[in-house]
Amino acid sequence: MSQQSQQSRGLPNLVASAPEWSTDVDARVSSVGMWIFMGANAMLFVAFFFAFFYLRALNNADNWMNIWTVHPRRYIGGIIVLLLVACAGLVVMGARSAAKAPSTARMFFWLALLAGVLCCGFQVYEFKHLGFDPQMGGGYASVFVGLKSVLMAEIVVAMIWLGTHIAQATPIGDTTARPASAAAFGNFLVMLAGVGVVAYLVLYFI
Amino acid sequence: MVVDRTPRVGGRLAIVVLGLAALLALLTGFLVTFVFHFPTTLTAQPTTVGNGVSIHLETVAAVQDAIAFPRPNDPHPDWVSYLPTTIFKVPANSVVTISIDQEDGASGLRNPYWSKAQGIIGGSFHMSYFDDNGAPQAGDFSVIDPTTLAHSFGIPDLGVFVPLQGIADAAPAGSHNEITFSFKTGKAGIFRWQCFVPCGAGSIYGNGNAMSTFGYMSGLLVVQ
Amino acid sequence: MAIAPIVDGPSIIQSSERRIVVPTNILTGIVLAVFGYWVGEQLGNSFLLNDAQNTGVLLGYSFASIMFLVGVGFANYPLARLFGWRVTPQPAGDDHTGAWRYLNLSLDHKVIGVQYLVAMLMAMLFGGIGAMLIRTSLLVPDPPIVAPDKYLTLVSMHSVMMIFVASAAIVGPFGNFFVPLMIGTNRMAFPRLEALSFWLVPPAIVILLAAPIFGGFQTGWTGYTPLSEQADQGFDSYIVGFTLIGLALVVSGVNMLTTVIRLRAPGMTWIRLPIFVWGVFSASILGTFAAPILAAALIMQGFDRTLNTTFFISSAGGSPYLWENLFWFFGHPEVYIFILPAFGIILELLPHFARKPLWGYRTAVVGLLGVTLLSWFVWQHHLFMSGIAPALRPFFMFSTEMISIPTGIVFLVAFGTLWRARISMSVPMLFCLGFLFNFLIGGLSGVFLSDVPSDVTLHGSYFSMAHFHFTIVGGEIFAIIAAIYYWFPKMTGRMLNQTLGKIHFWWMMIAFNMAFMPLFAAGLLDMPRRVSTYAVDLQTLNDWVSIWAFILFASMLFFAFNVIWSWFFTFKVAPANPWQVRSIEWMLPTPLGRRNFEKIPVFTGSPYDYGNPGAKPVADLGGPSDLGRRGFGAEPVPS
Amino acid sequence: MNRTDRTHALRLLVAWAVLSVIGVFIALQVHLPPGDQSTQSVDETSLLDLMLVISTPVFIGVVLFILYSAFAFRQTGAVLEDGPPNHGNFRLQVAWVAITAVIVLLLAVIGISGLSNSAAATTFASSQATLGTVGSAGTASGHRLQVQVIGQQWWFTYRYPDFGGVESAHLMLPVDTNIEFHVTSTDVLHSFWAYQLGVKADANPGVDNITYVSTVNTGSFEVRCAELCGIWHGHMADPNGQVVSQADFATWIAQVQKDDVGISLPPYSPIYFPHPPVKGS
Repeated sequence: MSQQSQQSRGLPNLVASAPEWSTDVDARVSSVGMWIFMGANAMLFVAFFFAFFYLRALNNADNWMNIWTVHPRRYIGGIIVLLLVACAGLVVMGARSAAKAPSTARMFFWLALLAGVLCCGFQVYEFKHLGFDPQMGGGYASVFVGLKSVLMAEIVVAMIWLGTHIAQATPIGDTTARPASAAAFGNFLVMLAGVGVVAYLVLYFI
Repeated sequence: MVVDRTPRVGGRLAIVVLGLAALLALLTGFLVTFVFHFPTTLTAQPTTVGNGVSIHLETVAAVQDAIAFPRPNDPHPDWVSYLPTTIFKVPANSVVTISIDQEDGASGLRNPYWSKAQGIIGGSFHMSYFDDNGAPQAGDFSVIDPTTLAHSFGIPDLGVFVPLQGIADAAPAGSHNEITFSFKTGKAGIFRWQCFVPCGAGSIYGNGNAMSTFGYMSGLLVVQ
Repeated sequence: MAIAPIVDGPSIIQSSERRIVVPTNILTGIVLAVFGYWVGEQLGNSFLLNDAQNTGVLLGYSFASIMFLVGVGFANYPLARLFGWRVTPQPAGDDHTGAWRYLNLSLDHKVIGVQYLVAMLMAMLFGGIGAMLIRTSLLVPDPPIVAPDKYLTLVSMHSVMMIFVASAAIVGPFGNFFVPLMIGTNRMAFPRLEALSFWLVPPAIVILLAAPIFGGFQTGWTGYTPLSEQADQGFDSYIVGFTLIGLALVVSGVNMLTTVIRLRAPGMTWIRLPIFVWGVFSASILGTFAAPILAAALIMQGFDRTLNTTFFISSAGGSPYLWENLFWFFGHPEVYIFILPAFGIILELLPHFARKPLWGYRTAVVGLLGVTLLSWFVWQHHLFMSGIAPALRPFFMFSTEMISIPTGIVFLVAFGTLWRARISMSVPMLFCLGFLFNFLIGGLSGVFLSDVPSDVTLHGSYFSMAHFHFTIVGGEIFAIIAAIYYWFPKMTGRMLNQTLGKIHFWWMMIAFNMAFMPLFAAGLLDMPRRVSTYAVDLQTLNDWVSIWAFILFASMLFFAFNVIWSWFFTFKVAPANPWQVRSIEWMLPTPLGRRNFEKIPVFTGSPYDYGNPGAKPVADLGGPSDLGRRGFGAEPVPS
Repeated sequence: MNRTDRTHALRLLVAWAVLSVIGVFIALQVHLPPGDQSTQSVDETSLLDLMLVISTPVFIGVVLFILYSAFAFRQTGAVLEDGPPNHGNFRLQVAWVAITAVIVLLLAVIGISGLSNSAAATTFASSQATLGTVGSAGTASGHRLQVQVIGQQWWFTYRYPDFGGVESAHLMLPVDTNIEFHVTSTDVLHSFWAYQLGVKADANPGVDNITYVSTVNTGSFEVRCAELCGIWHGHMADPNGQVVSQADFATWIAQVQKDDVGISLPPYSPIYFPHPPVKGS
């Protein structure tokens, strides 16, 4: 497409040659930006963990975890968190090879997507067989449902995001050209996996 | 960014004026329909005895089930309510007699203290009701079982609290308990009254919707 | 060719050739939002939960917001990536020109600044109308002119709307517009996030205004449980609206922090940053890390209302204290999100109009960062009377009072700058001095509230209400208006009328103090906040307040008239530097081009270096363009 | 510091000193609430007085500075001039921070000592209070008169566990008595605010919020709700609270015990969980 036609569509010609849009600038902002966003995202989960310990300590109406609440089964939670960790690890490995070997990166990303989708599937299965009613289960049931749903919602969004990285992991794709963004995304998934591990320890063992 | 060019005041003026007019129209509609909506006022009817006045009310489980005072086009036909309205105008320094057709079932008090009638003339109210076998009964009461209350009528600033017993399950369909009581008004003023039974179905602790919306389970007593 | 490797010469990057077929603009956004609401409501009601209406309304609002953003065009880039199309890392230029581009998705930070400014002024108008209705109702103690439930809805909507305005009205318009100019960059770190932070605001405002359709909500801006759980579907507006604003705070914070950290031009070292940038920076820290707490708390509320979880229901294992803690753990940093950029504006404007260097620049920065740090440790002073952990009261009392130390620094810096200055008494300066006066009263009354024994009497009364109106209206709003008068010529190319501005200042200053000063007395005379009725003997005082409040509102309408008149009906482009000040944004031409700097500037001096005949200009605008190739690090420039 | 500096500073200082003396004198004439009906309200009044006295010179100083600089330091000529380029004064900054820190510390110390002397300090050692003991309300034995405040939408009622758990719609207290309020709620949050007594405590469902007051003067006081609790929040006010002599109190409580016969009140409990616990009718 020529400069002229870009102009006619209202695209200013700065797009073509502006140094501030070079990829190394992009690399610098994406890593810092992602760290800050991860901090913000961590605060979201901090609120839920705070809710867990706060309600547990208060044990209002002797109803933190009442007798009708069946403790969720650890092995399902374990499968979910293992899949999440695997997903994050695969994305990190994929992002490392994105610049040099796009096809390897693609393979890792596909495997990560598989792990992530399976993780969501098991999570849905767990929600279907909870063993307690959030309305009657007391404080624990609320925190369990709340924390796990928010985590799952983030995983779902992250899987769509991962889809874009798969689509762009072609030799001329965006992820290949800008491996920094894939690396930043990998960091994000590692954070989610970390939250998942902590949530597993807190929700299933304490 | 803004580029200097030939002034076209007319067009701009039209846009600004039209925009402001549209905004004002929207806001006015909003204000009139929502903010300044106030229930109608019911003036008490004078009675033949002394300087007394009387008010006839109905309490129903759902506005759409009203018998004595149907209120069509109510925005919440399935809400519990006092009918016909909840703003009453009564004269100062007079005896007010209120009779209530109580058609709702019992839901119980949270603070049983309100199961005793207070601040009314004679300390007791007259009630015709149906017992557990569905047989009609009548009598004067000053206190009733707190779990049998359907609603209550309380004017805290006048110290008036009257429990309204719920209709028994065995009572014939379409019947009602009738509760009658009197109290004295003092000097002029505006007093709120309310139901002390948490009866707003579907909301946490029962104090939502009808209980927290003006014109259903609470209102004003305008003494003048 | 998609992406050229950087070997030499500028990289030639080509925009995506294929485009989403459906045109994306604000009209598509509105149509899709309506459709999204319908889908969400149907879906929510089909779940047949215990309270299907809440689920329907909540999902409806959420879907409407998402679909609105999709319609405006936020899905184009991610979708193009998901389809594997070639995409550019940088934003394409705006498809729209003229006034139409202000109504559509634009990735130009200057357009976003103007969009934000107009949206915030509109929201302020809505909130102000709410305030006028409140004061109208309070003209008589009883019977209320507005029914009590409607009155409380008005109070809640006024407060939430004004919280929206207060949290975004400086960082949004002025932060977005001027931070890139002041640090010498042509781009923000994440232009799409920047645009998103604006486009989340209109749905938030509309959703909040929709609350009366579902009966409104009577909870005030604090939304304390279980009262809020009792509320009807009107409260869903609060949940979704506040979540959107919280999201906007996070998104804008990530973008702003990264921009300031990474994209400063050469020579723009940390100790050369204009103090306004420091104000925005510190507020962004708070916004980024505090807003997620609120989002989490709102998610819990939403779950309580739809899935019937029991986070905040004490009889079922939850606790209202959980909400109070989470809310104020966000809420207290939130009030510094309001005031820190306002400090930035005041300290930025004072040197320019006092024509002296900013006195004690480093101390001022320490003061701002000190407030940022301390604001995390004071939240329980809202809960002194709540019965939570009385043993912690002394700590929170002390930390609250500690905040007056960094705030005092701000005053010291202002005084040092004013000392023996040559003050040019123009309209922005008048508002700055007005700010100092009003914020002084707000700050001193804050100390009254911080001591537990005196707080017993003052807490929850009109005293605290007057206190925060002095800090937010008298403080932040005055700073915003100062900034509008100061920067309007650069933002719109038009000077605001200065004579009208001076009338506006005195009108507003007098009306504001007349309206809010007596409210301290009302609080001391045991008038609680948020009441639709009050003691009969307070009627004279309340009528006085109401009348002055109307006059105050009229002064704002007068200001709106000045803005509309000067913007659209004076056809004279403002001079490039009408105030004759040093800061870099005034070295640029008016109107600004699409691109801020043709070459990346090299900063060589302080923007506040007045009175120094040998002072270098702030920046060299003709700097070497290839510096940008190495990114925008603040490499020190050999002097 | 040069001569010009000194002239300006001297003028400001003199004006500030004079105006501050006048201002503090005026501030001392102001009668601040909540009054003298209880030890706590006396404490609060004196603390408010003290803060008013401290903040008056600060207020006058800042306003004076703003006005002085607005008049003395303004541009006069037609051409914009620059001021002297001073960038800061380290010693002045340190001194300023030190002064504000001292004031803050002073206020914090006064506040904390106020806490430990009177009202809330006893909160820490509240567990020895025994519930349900019947006896005279006295100060001598160290037993405090217990009064439970029950908030509900939209009225406060009061239970007296020391007198068989009777309940009243109005608050009546004996004079010269240490009183222990147990504030709780049966639905949403309320805040029990006895204005003239200098007491404010939130009523939370499922929480027994304890606060203390020592009555010293008879008279009536106003009870209000100070936490938004719904539509009739503003009307949740009872001006008929009374502090009466101990004999009058005994008469009154006997009458209440008689009146309450026939009401099936639940047994006294520090908290009453609202039912149903979850959404439903």
